[in-house]
Amino acid sequence: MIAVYLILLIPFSGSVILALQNDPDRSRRYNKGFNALSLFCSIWLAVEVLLKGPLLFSGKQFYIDSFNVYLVVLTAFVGLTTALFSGAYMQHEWEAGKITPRRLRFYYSAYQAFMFTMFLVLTTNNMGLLWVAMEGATLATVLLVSLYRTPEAVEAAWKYFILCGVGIAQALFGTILLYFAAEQVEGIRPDEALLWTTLHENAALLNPGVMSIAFVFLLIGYGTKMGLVPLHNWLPDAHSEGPTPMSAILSGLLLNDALYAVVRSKMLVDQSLASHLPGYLMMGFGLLSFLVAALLLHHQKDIKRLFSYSSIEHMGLMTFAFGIGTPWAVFAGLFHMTTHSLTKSAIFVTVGHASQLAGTQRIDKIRGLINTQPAVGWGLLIGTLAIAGFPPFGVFASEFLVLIATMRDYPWLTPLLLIGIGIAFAGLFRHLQPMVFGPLPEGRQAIQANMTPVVLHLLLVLWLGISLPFFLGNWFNQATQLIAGSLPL
Amino acid sequence: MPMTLFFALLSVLMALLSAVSSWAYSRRALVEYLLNRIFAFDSSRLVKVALFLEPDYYARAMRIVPFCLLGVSGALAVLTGLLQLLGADSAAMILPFGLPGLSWHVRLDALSGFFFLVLGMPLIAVSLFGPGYVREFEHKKSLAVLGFFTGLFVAGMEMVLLADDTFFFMIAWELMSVASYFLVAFQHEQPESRRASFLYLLMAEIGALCIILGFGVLVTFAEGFSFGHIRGVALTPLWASVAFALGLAGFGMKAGLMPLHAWLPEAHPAAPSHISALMSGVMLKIAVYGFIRYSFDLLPQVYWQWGVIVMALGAVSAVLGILYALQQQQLKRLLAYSSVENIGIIFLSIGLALVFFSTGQSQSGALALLAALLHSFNHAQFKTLLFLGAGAILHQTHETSLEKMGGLIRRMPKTAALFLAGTLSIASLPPLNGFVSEWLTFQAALQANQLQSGVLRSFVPTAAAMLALTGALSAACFVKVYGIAFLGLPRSPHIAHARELTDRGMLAGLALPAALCIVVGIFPVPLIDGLRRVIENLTGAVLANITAAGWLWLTPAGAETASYSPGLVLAAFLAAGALGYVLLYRIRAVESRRAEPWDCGYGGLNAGMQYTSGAFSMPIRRIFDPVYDLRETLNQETGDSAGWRVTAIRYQFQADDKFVRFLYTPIGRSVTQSAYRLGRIQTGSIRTYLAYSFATLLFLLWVVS
Amino acid sequence: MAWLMAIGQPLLFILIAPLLTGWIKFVKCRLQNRKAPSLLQPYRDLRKLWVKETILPETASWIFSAAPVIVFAAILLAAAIVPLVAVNLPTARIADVFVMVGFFALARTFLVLAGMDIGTAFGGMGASREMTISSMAEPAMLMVVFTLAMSAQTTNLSLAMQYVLDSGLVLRPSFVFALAALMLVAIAETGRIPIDNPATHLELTMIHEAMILEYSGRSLALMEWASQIKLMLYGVLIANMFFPWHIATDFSLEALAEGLLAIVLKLAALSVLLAFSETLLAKMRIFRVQEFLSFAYLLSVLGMLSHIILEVYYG
Amino acid sequence: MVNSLSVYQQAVMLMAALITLTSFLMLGQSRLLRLVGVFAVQGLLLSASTALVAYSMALPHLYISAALSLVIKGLLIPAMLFRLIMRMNLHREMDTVEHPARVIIGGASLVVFSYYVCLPIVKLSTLITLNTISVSLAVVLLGMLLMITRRHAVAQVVGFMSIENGLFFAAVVSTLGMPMVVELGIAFDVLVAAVIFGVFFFQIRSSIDSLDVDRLSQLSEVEE
Repeated sequence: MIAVYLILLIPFSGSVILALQNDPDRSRRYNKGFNALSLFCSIWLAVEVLLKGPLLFSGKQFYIDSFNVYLVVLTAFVGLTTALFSGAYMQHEWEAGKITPRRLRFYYSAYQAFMFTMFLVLTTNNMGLLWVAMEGATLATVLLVSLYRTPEAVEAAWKYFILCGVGIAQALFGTILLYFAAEQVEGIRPDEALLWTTLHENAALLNPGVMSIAFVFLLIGYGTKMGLVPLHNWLPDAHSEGPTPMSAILSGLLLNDALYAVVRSKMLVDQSLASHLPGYLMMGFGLLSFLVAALLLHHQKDIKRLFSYSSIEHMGLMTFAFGIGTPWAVFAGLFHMTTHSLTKSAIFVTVGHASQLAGTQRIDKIRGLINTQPAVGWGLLIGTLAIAGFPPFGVFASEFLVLIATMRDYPWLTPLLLIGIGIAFAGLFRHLQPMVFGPLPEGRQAIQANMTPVVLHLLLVLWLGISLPFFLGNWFNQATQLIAGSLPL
Repeated sequence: MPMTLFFALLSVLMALLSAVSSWAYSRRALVEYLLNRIFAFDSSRLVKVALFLEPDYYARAMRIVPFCLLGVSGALAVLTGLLQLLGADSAAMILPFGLPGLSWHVRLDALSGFFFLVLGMPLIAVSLFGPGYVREFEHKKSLAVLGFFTGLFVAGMEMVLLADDTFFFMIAWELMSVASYFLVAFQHEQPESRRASFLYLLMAEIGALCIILGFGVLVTFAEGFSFGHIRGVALTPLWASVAFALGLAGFGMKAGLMPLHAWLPEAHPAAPSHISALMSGVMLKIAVYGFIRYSFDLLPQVYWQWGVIVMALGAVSAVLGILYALQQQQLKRLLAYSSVENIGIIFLSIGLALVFFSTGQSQSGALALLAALLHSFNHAQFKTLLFLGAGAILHQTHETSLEKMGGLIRRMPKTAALFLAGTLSIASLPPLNGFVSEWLTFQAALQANQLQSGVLRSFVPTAAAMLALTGALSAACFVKVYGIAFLGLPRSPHIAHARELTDRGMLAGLALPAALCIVVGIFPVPLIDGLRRVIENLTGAVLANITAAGWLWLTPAGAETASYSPGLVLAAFLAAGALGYVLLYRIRAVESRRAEPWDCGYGGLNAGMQYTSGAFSMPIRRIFDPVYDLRETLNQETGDSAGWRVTAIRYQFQADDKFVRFLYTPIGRSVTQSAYRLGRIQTGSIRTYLAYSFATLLFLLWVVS
Repeated sequence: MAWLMAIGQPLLFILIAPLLTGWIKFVKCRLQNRKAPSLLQPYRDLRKLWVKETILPETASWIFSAAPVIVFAAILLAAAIVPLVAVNLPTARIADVFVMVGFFALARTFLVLAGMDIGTAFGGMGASREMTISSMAEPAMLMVVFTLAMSAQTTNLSLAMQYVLDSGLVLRPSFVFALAALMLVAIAETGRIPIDNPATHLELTMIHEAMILEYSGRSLALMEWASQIKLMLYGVLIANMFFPWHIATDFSLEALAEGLLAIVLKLAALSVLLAFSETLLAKMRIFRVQEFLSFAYLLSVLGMLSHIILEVYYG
Repeated sequence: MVNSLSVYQQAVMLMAALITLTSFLMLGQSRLLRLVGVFAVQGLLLSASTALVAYSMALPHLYISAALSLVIKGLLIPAMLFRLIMRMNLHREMDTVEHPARVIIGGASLVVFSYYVCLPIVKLSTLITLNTISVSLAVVLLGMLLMITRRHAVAQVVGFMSIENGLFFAAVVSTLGMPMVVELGIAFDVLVAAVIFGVFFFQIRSSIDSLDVDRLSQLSEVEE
């Protein structure tokens, strides 16, 4: 449990230190260093959980179980690799004169602050703190979105801030209702009334009416952060206008954590409500987001917007899976969270390089990547294949399970899934192919790119797809049992 | 682990190795480093290593090595297949991959064994043909990419054959699709190959989803993912039909069954020829395997309605496929359409088998199924041969259009001779292998008398009539191909200067399938004997008397009903031929002399006077006009103002298939349009967005309370 | 004895075929009030061609020289499995009726290839038309065969004829259709009026002659001979499949003699019929042919359906 | 019945009513300066009611939150907004609402709706002040309505903050205060948010030299 403190302490102090650090390349190295440290600690924590099982400590304020432990590791890992990438990327931006040293300093500081909030979201046991951290994540990233100060960037940041702010406010209302519902139950001390563990133990006693309303607010609140249609409108703008590493961590981490929050709340509400209402709500939102995003993929002009819509689509699929709530589906959802965040952040890394290569984010200006710089081209192509759910990459396994699970419990929904996946696939590839394939466009020369994160992520996803390591499998299984109530496989 | 399974896994491994080794093609530095580390201790080896690493030598070696490994893989596959056909019993094991509780099951039984055989033979041919053929890419494109994905592609197909649970099956299946996608996109500088690869991957994806959902139904009822669980599953007729429809859509999409064939004539020509050979010769058969496995092994029972549907689809694909093939001017495109036709024939037989099995006529059903399997084997052989032949022409002349060819038989005699074998067998002429399978199909159709329902009894022969039409048309089609490409006078200068293949390997690659076409055509009995075992193992139906009359005789339904002895036919044919030869050239022969062709005394014969490919197929174009989406242009240049004296006439035509225009294009358009409409809701004004979330909130609150 | 017959019958085909052609010409001339050539004229033509030297076009490949042999052999094999004077022919077991159709296809293929080999306009034209016509005639033929095979429960020609013989005179609607279809197919396949005109050259409507235009000397003779055998073969098919009466069922001399006489008479009658039709009808435009053949195809399919609908009973 | 309540509780009810009233006032208010003023009043009312609850229910820790809200919501944020308006000399800017009548009616129906939604909650509770929860929900919804109807950035910020007020009110009055750590966190977030808003005004101003958010609609999916 020292590990947890360290995990929270490192990025916090990191953000303070980096805020004071002037020299860009030193702060770049520090940034990597802090992330490396927190990755180390998170692995330490993982081992601890693996040996001891769930941890609950420091006045029950922190709770680590099989549901969030691997998310902690994942967050730390993606944070590190993205930090590696952002080193090269930010260097390039700086030399290109797009940002001043002051903003660079701010960038690194905010990066660590964001990591801190992410870890807090995952580790805390207090629904209120979870909300605070989630809001904090917005505050940490919102000024990153407007880092370039272009009108579009400012606009995107404004929308991000307002929409997420309002959304998250709903979540707070939901939290208050949770607290209220808990207060109604005898034997819950007020200072423990917001602890997830407490709520979960007494979930059956919580008043269903309150809980259902609370869930609505929580779903809308965290759903806004997750980019569920029709609350998603900030997401493509924020992704496309901010610096690419930020898009990578937004897609890779923030969305995951928002989903994590939603699922945690669902676990509470499921217990108290007899009905399957939360499930239906999530299924509805998920399917809607999935289909709308899939269609919107088709007329994208901006490469980062393209992939942010694909993020929405995948979040929709996961929400749908958790909404179904049967063991297979939940397992698939958990698995998908992992593989999606790995793959998508890898894709954003390559996208960043690609757009630097072409000097623009406009899809119709990016051509013949494979001939221009094979590493980037292949990275983008294979990454997209992976995200489109082709084996042997991991995303396939989860989509497979989702399809099977849907066919099992809601067969009449399968045509929608079928169409959706088909449309999404076509939407991605009709834009992707001209970018990676085709003859070498004149006047392009290779740039100095750091493809290590991409290779690492894709290899990991490949590994997960070919054979899931036993401990991860166990955690997924336990988490599934926790969420769905029975073992999947 | 049993021997056969060991061989099978080994051949998968070999394919993967070949992928890796060709990756090394572009990683010379790395290899050098490794080898130097390995052989650091003694300098004598180091010298050899240095020799090996000398760039030109390294390039040549690395061009050949992957294909050698592929060849080994093919040989092992053939070995596996033969052992299985000779009655080795099926073997299964579990590989330590996959998800917890969802690990990869592999199983090798007679059916998959047979398809290993189907896969192995063309693979060997390709691995012989390949090294010579890829030389032309050497400086233009990366052989590493080509070889890498070829290896993966082959491995994927072999894994599909081995897979024994839904999860692993889908992984292998998709691996096959993706790898071949990269191969189709290999020459991605040409826009058409980009378009082709996109369409291909899209349809492959959708087909795969259909299969997954089909499996989903089975898994749901079986409560387990492995085929072992599924085999015993009990389904209501409704769900069974849903599962079957999904499977038919999925596997049919991959097999190129109409109307799901649109990707096929685009993708096959776009790929390099040896890949087209693999895709057309083998991959389509993997789809057939999947369909047979799915409907005869996994689904608990079959219904005659399914059979009728499959038969109808097969018949349509067969007839339309060959009709479209007839109008193609690009050789490889023509071959692709003819693959659609052959798949149609195969599915027709499968449908026949479904009808028979569902009505309890297991004997006849087994016969029809046997015909389907045999035709799969045959098609694998001659389509490989033809695609490789097209590759040879392409390699020597860089020409794909039939309109430009002609007279190649005098410039590439060996290729021409081998290609002729392919032509005759795909035109299903006796005594070659194509005829045997067609003959068996007819024999199976003749059993329609045993069917109780009159509807079916009249439906089956109608399908047979379609089959007959197909056979005749395909004969016309391939006579055209051979006559236009190899006979007559060269229609363009670069064809006139064509040279015969010099690379022995390429010739061998052509010769192997040609030899198989002839041998199987003349002595089909051993193979059919093996197939009998396959079908017995699959469906439990025992075909007692098909090979009862000995190794020389085919008696599908008893000697009384029908009998065919290709061997004796060949003997008699040779005798008669000898007689003719003696009459012609021996008895007081008058020596012949060469002279200018008579041509009814017109004289001045030149290439322009010949019938072109388009002209040859013109009557059929007119007769079957409705099935084509025909665009013709005829412009005349007249010498004088009055326009009486026509100096030049240019006629161009394009006969596309109607499905693309009336099915695929509308779908694509509708998707784009709806995306456009949907875009309107995202106005960009933040107040609208706030209104969205506000409305959502109110709505949900109203819902819950 | 049986095998002797098996060898003998093809030889008989080879010998009689030209005579049949002569006889048709003879009847035709008489019908058209012309003075007929002698019945032996075809033999004379063959002998004339036999002694002439063969001229190979410069552009000819080995296909061109091999074609006559292959065509002749294929037609001969087809002849070898069709009972002429006696049923229970052993060779009919080696290759059944489908194989016979296959042989026709084989012969046609090489004929067409030879036609295209030289690269003349006529060759290509004949080839294209031949394939077009056959691609519609062959299915019809197969359907006729189907009908027969279905009612006889066998595809073995001699057994099928045996069956028709044993079942005596049964009025089968299917056979009526089949017979009509087969006659039309025969006319198309053997290149007679109204599809093709064996007597013409240099007409743009010709088909068969156009393909063998470049042949001369013995090769031409062989080709002609083969086509004559084919003509007779179709005649025998029609005769023995639908009216097999008096064909020899054992190999006693009188039976054989009876069989021979019977077939000769039948063929004679058929050729009179053919001559009549050729005198009365005019040659069709090439694009009318499809209607003719699709009618034949229709008839054959109708025949089969009527067999299934009207003749098969399950009690 | 109101008269069955203690005077303090009646006072709390009154406060609740007043807060709702301020929300309505904001909804109708078109001058930015007055808008901020009304917002400040709301903040003050909020802290007052908190203090009242703290006193009536004898919950000392609520005094802290009262103080918090007084400082942040009542003084700090309004002052900040005020200074901004002055520095950007927006004090003359009008942000007229189109169809004010409809907006007001809509707001009223929102109050009814929120009461209807909260009914099940109100029923089950013993806590009398509880039906204030419907008031706080109404304040939240009115805040959103304000943001939707206004096109001026400052007005939107005010709306946002009044949503926060509503939440705070709910937290304090109807649940008698959340755990301290949470409240501190919330307060901190609100503060930072306010600062960031300040930053944004300048960024927006410099990028489109106006604070009209309708001009911020470059990024959209509508095909030109």
